Amino acid sequence: MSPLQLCLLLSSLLFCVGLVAAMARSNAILVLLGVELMLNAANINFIAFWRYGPNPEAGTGVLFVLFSIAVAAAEAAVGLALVIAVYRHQKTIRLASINRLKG
Amino acid sequence: MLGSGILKGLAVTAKNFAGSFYDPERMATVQYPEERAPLGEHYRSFPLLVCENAADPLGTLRCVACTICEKECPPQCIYIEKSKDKKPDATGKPQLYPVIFTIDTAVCMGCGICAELCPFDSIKMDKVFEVTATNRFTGLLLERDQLAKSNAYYHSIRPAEAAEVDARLAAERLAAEEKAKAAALAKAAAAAAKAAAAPPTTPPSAA
Amino acid sequence: MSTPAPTAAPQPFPAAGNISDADRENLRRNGVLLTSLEELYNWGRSNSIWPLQFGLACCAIEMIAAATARFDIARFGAEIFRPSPRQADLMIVSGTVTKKMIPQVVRLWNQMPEPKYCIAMGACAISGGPFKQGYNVLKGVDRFIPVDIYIPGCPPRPEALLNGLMQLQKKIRGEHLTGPDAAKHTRADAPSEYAVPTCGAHDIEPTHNPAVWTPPVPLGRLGKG
Amino acid sequence: MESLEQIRDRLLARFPGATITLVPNPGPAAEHTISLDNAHAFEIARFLRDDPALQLDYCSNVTGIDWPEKEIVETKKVSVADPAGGPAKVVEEKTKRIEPGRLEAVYHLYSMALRHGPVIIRLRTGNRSDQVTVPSLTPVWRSCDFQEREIFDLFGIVFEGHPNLRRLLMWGDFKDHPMRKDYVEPDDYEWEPTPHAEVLERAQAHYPSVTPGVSAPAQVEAKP
Amino acid sequence: MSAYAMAVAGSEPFLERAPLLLRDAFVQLLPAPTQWLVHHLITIVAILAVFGLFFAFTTIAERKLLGRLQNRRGPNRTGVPQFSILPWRFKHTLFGLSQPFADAVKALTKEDIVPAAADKLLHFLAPVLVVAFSLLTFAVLPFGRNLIPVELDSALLYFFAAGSATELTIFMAGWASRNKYSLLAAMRALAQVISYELPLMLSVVPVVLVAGSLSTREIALAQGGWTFGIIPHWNVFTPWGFAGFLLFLVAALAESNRSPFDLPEAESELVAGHLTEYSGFKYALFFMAEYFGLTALSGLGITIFLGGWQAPVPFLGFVPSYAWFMLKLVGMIGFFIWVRGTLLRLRIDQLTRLAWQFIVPLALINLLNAAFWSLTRDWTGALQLVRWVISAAIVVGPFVLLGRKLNAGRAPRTYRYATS
Amino acid sequence: MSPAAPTQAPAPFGAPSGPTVRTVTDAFHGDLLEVSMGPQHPSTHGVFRMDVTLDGEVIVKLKPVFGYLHRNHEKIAENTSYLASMPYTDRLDYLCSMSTNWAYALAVEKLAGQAVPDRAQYLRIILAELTRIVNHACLVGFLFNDLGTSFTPLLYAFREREKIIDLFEALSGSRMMCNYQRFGGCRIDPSPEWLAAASRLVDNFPRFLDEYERMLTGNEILLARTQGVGRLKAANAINAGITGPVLRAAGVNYDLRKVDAYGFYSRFDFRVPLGEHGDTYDRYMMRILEMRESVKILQQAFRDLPTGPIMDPKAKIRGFRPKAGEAYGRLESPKGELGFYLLSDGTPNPYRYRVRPPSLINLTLLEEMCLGHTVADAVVILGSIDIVLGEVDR
Amino acid sequence: MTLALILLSVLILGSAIVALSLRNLIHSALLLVACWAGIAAFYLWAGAEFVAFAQGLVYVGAISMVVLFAVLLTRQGTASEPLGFASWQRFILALVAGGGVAGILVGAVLGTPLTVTTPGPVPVLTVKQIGAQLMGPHVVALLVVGILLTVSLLGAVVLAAEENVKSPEDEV
Repeated sequence: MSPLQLCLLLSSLLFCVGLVAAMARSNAILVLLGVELMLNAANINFIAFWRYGPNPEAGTGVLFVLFSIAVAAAEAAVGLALVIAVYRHQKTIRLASINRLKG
Repeated sequence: MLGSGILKGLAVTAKNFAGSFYDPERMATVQYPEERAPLGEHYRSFPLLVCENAADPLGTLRCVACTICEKECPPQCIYIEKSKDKKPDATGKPQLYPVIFTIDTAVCMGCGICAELCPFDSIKMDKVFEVTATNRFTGLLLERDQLAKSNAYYHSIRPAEAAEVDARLAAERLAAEEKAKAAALAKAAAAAAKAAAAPPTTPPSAA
Repeated sequence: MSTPAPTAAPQPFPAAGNISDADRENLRRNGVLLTSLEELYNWGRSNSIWPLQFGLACCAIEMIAAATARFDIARFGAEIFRPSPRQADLMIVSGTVTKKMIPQVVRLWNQMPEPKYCIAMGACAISGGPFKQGYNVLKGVDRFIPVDIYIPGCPPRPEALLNGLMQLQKKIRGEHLTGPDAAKHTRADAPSEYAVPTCGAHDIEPTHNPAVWTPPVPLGRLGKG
Repeated sequence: MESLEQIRDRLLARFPGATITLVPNPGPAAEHTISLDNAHAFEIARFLRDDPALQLDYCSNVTGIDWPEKEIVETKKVSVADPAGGPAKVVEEKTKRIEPGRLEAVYHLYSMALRHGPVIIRLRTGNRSDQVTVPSLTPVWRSCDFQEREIFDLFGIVFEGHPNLRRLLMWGDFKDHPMRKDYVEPDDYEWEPTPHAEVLERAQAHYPSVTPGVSAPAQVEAKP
Repeated sequence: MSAYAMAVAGSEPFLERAPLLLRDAFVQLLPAPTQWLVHHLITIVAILAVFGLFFAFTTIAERKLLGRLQNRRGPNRTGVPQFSILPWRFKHTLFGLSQPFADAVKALTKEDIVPAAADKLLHFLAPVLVVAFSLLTFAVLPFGRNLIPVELDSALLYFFAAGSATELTIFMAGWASRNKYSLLAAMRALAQVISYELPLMLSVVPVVLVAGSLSTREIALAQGGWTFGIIPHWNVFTPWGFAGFLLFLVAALAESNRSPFDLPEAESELVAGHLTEYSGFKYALFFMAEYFGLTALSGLGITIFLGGWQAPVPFLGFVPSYAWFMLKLVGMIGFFIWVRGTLLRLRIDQLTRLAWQFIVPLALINLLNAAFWSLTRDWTGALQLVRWVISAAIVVGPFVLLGRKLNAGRAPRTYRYATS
Repeated sequence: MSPAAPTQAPAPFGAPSGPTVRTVTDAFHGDLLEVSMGPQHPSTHGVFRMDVTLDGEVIVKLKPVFGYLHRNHEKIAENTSYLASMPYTDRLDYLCSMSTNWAYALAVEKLAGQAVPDRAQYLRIILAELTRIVNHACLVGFLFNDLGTSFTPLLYAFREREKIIDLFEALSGSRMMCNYQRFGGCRIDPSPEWLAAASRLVDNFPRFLDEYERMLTGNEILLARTQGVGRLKAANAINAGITGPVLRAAGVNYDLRKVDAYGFYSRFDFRVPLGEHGDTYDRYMMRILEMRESVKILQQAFRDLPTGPIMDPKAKIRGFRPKAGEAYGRLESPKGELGFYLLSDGTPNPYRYRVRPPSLINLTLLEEMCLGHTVADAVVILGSIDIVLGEVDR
Repeated sequence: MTLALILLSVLILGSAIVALSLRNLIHSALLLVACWAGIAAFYLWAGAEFVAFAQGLVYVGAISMVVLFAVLLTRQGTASEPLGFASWQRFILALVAGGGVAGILVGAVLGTPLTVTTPGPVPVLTVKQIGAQLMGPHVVALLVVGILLTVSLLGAVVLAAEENVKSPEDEV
């Protein structure tokens, strides 16, 4: 198996771990972390293809990952702020219990 | 401007830092075991018993076991047992003496009330403070012979006070001697007078 | 002072410098390496005694004074007063230990890691001192925790505390790792946790820890009025 | 400031049903006291605080005092007529009277606004066992808070209306009131090395095991 | 030709080359396949040895300096152990300089207590990781002209990535101890790192802008040379550099949890904060990591603002560069100790407010300032003066305004007196 | 809110067993953390304990717990003679034994109607003001320690304290426990050298104060940490019986040296500084300004010190037995109104002996002052009240 | 090289799986930090130095802190609520879905003929080049990301800020 395939396998498995967590866990924070993992899995793909792609000098993969990291940071910040805000009103971070969104 | 107060503070500590190298006003440390700051004139640590003669400390104690100190001691750290017999004290008058005189330095608060109230100038406050022990029952319980310190030692720690006490005692002794002399004289005179007046039939009751 | 107090109770601490018979015996028994190790160990511990930042009453002020510029306990490497018992080597019981306080004191002592030492500073900590007649005052902290050095005085001068610290250093330097006279903290049978008394309806229970303290035989002077 | 008599008269006029007595102080300090009855004490205290002429806005000191039951022997000289018909003889007659015990709370009031004082008021309980309630003045002067708690702790006076009447100095499970005159201290006396006889006896009662040969006296006193 | 090759080739003074020559001589002795490994191992061991010793002497220096600031002497009578097998006695106390070794012996032999309720694994991992992370940052610091352990293109990024992990370990320590004070300390550590990571980086960015590189080596190199042969071209001697340096100092103090920002370990409030439940050697490890972190941040500050290993005056150029670096390091540490001996602690909300309302805006303005500075590189003569004035104005104005806003409503007061 | 167990004090460091973090919910706040600060805590100035409930770091409830240093001073005093209580009063407020001595002597003199010679009155004022300086300087040092300095101001204060303590030792024989006042005068007459040394020290003291203030007063961090923190309103303070610098920081002009004019204070020219905001900064500044006024009083006292006896010749040291009666004597100790209430039944022992401790009563409003502030502020507010546990718990 | 990759993969996947199945949220978050660090190590392995450090900085240095902060702030919510999986049905459903996706992806990866089979030399991409790329062709994206970050920062502040509580210092 080539390293590229290994990378891609790693990426897809990581994606699935994140997916299962995001679907199965009841805790909002953990769901958010699952989504973060899925983003990370995508980043691994970018890097793998940049590394083994035809034109590494362009650095497009790297740049994409940088942007993706920035987006992930923004997502984490807003997501966790949401969790805290919801928690403050409803005293829970169980997603199933957060069924109404007005204050 | 923001930060000026902080800078001033930094300047003061810097001044103290520099001063600690040359300014004895600022470098306050007295390196204890080797150097010692002088103790205050009236400094008091624990009580001691003054005796007249260092060679025979227990024989020449000024203490007459009056137990005033035992009663007045606020934390009750003095224990005295009086003797059954009498011994001549410093002035030669027969007095009781303490058979047991114990002070528990583990309890003593060093207030000096015992020394203040002692009418015989016997109990005084020492200046020794470097006392440590590893057992409080054997190390800190002072018996009569440990408490007895000579008058010379008392002079060495509190010269002015000791001199005053000595002068007073000497005066008292002188007065007592004179009184005794006068009494003896009077007795002799009386005896002479009596002898002169009539042959004695009964022993003089004044004795 | 011109004459040392007779109470100083000179303890046979072997001096580090001169090789005494006991040291020779120790050398023979333990071998050079272990003895040197022991000396290194004791040197390190005796020069790095960090007291617990723990003041109870009046003596605490003199304890602080001992850390200030005039007396400077730092010269002995002991100025790092740790607020947490986990990092302290020495508990200076400075002041009156009340019955309400003794459970906390014992708990603090239990929280300190071995090897640990205790100095009872001042009359109150030693025996209850002037307040021993009080109903809420413990008559000596050594009823519940073992005390290594007693410093009498009310309060002792800071110099007296420094003197006590030096005595403690001497004691640490004389400790052995092995043998019949091994230091307490090296022995497996020595207690590391001490019983914490509870505050009962009329008094603390128990009033003393028999494992630490037994009342001595009294002088037998019963009968004085 | 008005004299204490004037204050008393004003109080009596204002609170007609109240029992207000002056307690004289025979000592040189001559700080006399007003004694209040428990039913009106709270209202009177509020009046003392708010009255514009007094404005006793500052309660400095609150003290508890224990007066145990006391036997008072009064000697009275009575002239007894001689049954034989002679001149009347003066005979000392002794009457024994048991003064009931009570607890007392003393409040020292000052005025910070008018800078005068002290006006001292006393509250008394009925006895020392079951009628130990007096009204709390903490709602009037916040400074009584800890001091009344302390008196509750050490003397056992129950202050009715105190917002948080718990023991202050002793621990919560403690049962006794140590500042009472008949409090028996726990017998854990240190006898060594101050072997005053009474101490030694109690100590031996406490540690019979370490004094072989000396019979331990019976438990000295039963704990209250 | 790389700097390393140049150095070995001998175009530099001997002292400058000595450490490298020593290493190479040793590496040459070994078989070729292991040489790269030994090469790096030697670097690691050298860092551990030098900075381990430096740590030891920092602690004793701190205790002695604080002592002097407080008009006392500090530890001065430790001496050496008296071994009874030796025939002579060494009586000198060595001015107490052996104190850290006594402390080390004690800390090593102290009982290690793990609270029963603690999270055992994290409780153990925290002190280990904290030292590891704080040591990682040393990898990119140029200790001398040729002494840079790892030459990275994006060294500064690496530095901050490794440095930020230490706060995570503080959190671990605080949380794993299961102690209320430790928990509060953990929360404080998190709040502090979230607030001060950004200011620290922002205070460094102007240098990156002017130097045009993230490499510490190039930043240090760029500060060579002297104006008029006296004033070195260090960044701190420019208006934006000076402002950046001050901001960096504040942020570095906060990042390394030193007074006045020692909130996680606030003795008077939280007992010992996250360290409350640590004893013996684990505690010593935290202590060590704190000083390593401080040293690393000082090293960074020296590299980017104080000219790195550059000599301050040309005629002292013969002194080897690593000596200059160490001297500056000692100076920086001394300054930190001085600050610790003087200042009091901020409160946590004031700490975050200071970061967000004062340091971050000022750092952003300073970034503009640096941009202005690099745009006006070719202004000379009288224009140079104008450039200085404008650049200074750009930072001083906002500093005064923001400072006034931060301190609004607070000033020393005057009091009235009553005479009756 | 779950009730705190009042009987068994929780371990100061969270005992190893049992859950340490207790989550409490009520209708208004989120997760509350109950922390027991003390009795062993670096900033509780002894064995004081605060049971604090925190929301984040903000205090929502604070209950002081006392009694860890309750050493039965009053009970002991009722079982012993009047004179024997004098050394015990040293140990009440162990930072200012001279003024505590005086307060007790004042009450006994009032009880027995005892006169005091002029020289003794002046000496008492000198010693009380020196004590005030010692206390305030040390307090500022301790306060700054609570604020997080590394002991530096405290050590500077103690450097100056040692000089004054040396004077006390030379005069009375002990550094802290002076036991100097007697009913009807003082124990030892100071020598002229002592007076000269004391006067010199007092003249030099403002230099130290200037330096101290330069180091501390304008510090921006200090301003931020203390201004607006722990406000106390004048009306509340009066009602809660708060006295001393804490009261005057709230703007109430009530200084017993002026109000009662005990001793010879009416002969001295000094001013009483008054605060405006009643916050921690005002309380700190009150101390600094009072030290400056004390220096003024001391300079006047050294100038006017009369000659004469220091002890009323009619005074009786042993077997002192006041007539039946009661008296309440009070004076302005450095911490506030220190009072002694004595009830005599004509025996050698007081029937009732009571200390009115300013430290205890000044704590009455601690909770109100701390609510809404953080833990860090609570520590500072407690420090600024200036308590000494020997007096709080007695 | 491949061995290192396999080890890294095991580390990343293992820590991720364990992290997301733990009941203790703090442990989860800390293990995820290990996972992210592993991913950063993977980037290093792949030669993307800059990205690796950026990953470390953002994930280990920032996001982990925010996550821990959120966990601590919602402590009570985690203490009183069941922390495990929402329900067994959901868990099985998620497992099935995840497994399905995994199967498809793995199949696709293994089944696709990739042109690159042997790794080439590690491409050199200096910071300068990245900078030039960012400021050149990708400047619009950079600006958009900048705006996004600013907006999200403000949004997070607004969301997480408490209702304006009056501080006791402000009252007069």
